[in-house]
Amino acid sequence: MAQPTELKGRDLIAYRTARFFNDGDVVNLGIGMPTKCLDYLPEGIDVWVDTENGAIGLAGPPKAGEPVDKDVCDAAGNPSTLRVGACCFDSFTSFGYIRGGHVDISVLGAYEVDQEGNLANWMVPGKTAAGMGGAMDLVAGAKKVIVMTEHCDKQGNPKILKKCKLPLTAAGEVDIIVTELCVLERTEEGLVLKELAPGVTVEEVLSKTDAELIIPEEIGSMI
Amino acid sequence: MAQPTELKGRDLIAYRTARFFNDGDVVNLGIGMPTKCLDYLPEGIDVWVDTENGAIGLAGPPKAGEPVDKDVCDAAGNPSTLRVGACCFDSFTSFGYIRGGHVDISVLGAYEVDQEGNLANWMVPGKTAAGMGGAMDLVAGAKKVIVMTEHCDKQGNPKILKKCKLPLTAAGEVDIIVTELCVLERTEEGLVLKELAPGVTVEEVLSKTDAELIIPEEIGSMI
Amino acid sequence: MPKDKVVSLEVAMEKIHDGISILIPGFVNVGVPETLIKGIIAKGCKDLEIISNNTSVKGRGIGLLVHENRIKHITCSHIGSNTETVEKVVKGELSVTFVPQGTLCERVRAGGAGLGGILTPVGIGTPIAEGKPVIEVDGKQYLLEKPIRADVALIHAWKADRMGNVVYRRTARNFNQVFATAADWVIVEAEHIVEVGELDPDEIMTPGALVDAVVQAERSDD
Amino acid sequence: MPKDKVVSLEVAMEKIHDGISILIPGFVNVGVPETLIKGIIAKGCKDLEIISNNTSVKGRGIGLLVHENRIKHITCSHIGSNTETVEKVVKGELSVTFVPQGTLCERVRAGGAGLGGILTPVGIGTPIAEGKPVIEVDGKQYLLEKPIRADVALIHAWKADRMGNVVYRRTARNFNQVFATAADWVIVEAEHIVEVGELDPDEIMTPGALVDAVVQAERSDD
Repeated sequence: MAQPTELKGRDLIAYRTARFFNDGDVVNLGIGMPTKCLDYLPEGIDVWVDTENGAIGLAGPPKAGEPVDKDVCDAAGNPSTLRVGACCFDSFTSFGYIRGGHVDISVLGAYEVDQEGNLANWMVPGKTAAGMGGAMDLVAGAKKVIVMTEHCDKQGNPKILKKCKLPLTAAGEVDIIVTELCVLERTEEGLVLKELAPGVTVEEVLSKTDAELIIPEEIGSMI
Repeated sequence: MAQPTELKGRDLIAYRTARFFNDGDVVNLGIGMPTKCLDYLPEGIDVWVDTENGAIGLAGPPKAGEPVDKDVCDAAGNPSTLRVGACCFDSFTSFGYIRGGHVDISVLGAYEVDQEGNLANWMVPGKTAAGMGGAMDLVAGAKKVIVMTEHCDKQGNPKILKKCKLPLTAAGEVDIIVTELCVLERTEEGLVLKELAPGVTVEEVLSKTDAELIIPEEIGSMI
Repeated sequence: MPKDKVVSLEVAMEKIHDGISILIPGFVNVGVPETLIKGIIAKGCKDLEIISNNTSVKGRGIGLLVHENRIKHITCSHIGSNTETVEKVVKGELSVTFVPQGTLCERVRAGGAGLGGILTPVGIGTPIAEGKPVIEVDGKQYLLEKPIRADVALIHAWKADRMGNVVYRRTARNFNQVFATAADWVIVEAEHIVEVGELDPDEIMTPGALVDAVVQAERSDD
Repeated sequence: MPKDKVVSLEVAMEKIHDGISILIPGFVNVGVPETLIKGIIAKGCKDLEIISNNTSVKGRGIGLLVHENRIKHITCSHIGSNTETVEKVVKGELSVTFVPQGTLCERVRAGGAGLGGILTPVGIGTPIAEGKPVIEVDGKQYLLEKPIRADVALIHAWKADRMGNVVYRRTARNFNQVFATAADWVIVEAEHIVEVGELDPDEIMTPGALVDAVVQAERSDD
């Protein structure tokens, strides 16, 4: 693994997000960037990966040469494996666990996220028609919701807004936002700038953020 | 087995009730008299006994000398056995099946039953405090509800009433009433006298019944 | 004697007709009753109301029904894994209602368990809430989502005995267990058909009492 | 490494205090966490709010808590199997709320599954409906019954591995599986404690993730 201080972009985001995990946590990692967190687990932190389609203890895709079990897949439908101690259950039970707060942390990506903790990550009207899958249940149900996202979209527009414009996935459920620039925490008062990436200034974050941010006297470092 | 024509009282009631079962039915038999139906199953009729505490395929108490399985009991909490092909499940699932109409027939006793299909069999204020157990769910949920009861109580008072006075188990759910005197069927129009026990007259039934009965031109025989 | 419910695929299709509603389990390609779906294709039934989680991938499973235009309307949580479904939905050739995945499970279970619907926090404040009753319980808002039932459920089992007791395997269980509770007619395809008594009462996940017909599934490990 | 959650009975009692609410499964004497109940008796805790299906029989299981007057209030479906409970209730020495058995399961599951309550036809037109909201869905009436959760759940397992994955056996599963989902702290007593990996992922009925402590149950086959 690279030295943390050398990490950039998505790797930095995954590295920092993984540091919100506690030993023994059940974590649900959205398709794509969130699964990268497993590459950066801190030493001594063992998490149990929940998959919405019915298992706790997913262990990732089969390694080259390892036989593929046609009955084990991840939330993207790709072949996966189970670790020792894993268990399986049906979708109804799975979402009972998810909605009931038995998933400690749900990590997801975002199209938009706002200062009220609203998240939009399932639909862009006129553009996508994929459906929300399990995202609405996960965001509403998990004990803690962490959004991992690049700070701005590909055109350089802020993704962290005063108010989401896209159809919401859930209202007021986001607890933490981790980007390549900073860590934001949602409090009763609003979004607080908790940490900065190495070399990033408060001014840079503010210039790339639409949401109002609370800037405390002391700001930590993401690394 | 005695000749059907020799059957009296509870045996006659059980004999006739068992003739409402279809081959393959899932039947839930209340504690006490309803379990007697199994002694009188017609030839070629195989039923699957549901027990509210989590099994389909209960096979009755262990025979003398047969080992007792401490983990298998009936709805009274007494040791029971499972037949080949039986399956077990938890109480939540069990009552999902019951309420969802997956139990074909629920057979229960009554304190009172009335012409609107109301049943009271769980509470006598000031006298009993046992609780309803699974009775309310069974009566509300089973596809067909059959009440087995002696026609009158021990004091000779009618148990089949115009209107139940005791707290109800369920409203408007009873389909059939079988007593030692007759079979009554609930229709849109009211309670119809469908069958008489051998030697019993319409007049005797009417004199021992508080409910209004519809007396059709043709009345069958319980045997 | 327990009834022997094992029948041919053709016989199992007797209750499948144009315009009926069908619950079809499966998560992408896992746990999908693909043999039974091929039976529907072969029989030629169309205008189907499908309730499923997604539509497999292009050319597989439920994707076959999409490809052959057999679906009048689909209720599901996600179609993103099948490019052809997305295309048809965007073009307006296929009508879809999206339901959050957990809500889909709960609604079907409510349908199979005699409940009047469910009260869920999921979807409050989102477009999913539009037009639905909001019920407040102890100061918190919940959507009332109605039960779902269908005419037929198609089930993919790992093992089934001849009377229809079913065991699922790993994440292939997914929607199968609940979907088997909420249809008037339940058809199971099983990778392995065994004799009654070979399954332990505790390993059975769907009781034979809920199952109407059992069919040998095509054996494929791809 | 999975956490080893196996502890002594004394340590397992750490979260049991006077006045807390406890979910206790079991159907009469089957599947009752009797070892843990004896632990409560030994610790001397009282004024407990119990949620259970019944109270076992006199002198056994939950009946021990009744006998020793440790219960402030009990929510259950049936007490008829325990003459001592009936006596105390009739005399006004024990406060009880009766809930239909299926409704009890659903309410606890709703508590453990983040739902706002359930909509059930059971109890409509009976004394159980008094004071409860009635919700009409598609012309039919349903009672809104609220979720139930508790501070602690006591669970009786047939087998548990060291990280708390649990297997129940036969009708001893009863309320255990759902009760394990709806408490802030879940203690399992197991007849057999096994190593992690000895249980098949498909036979596990309660995930270790829901379990906080595992205790060796007294071995008795009476």
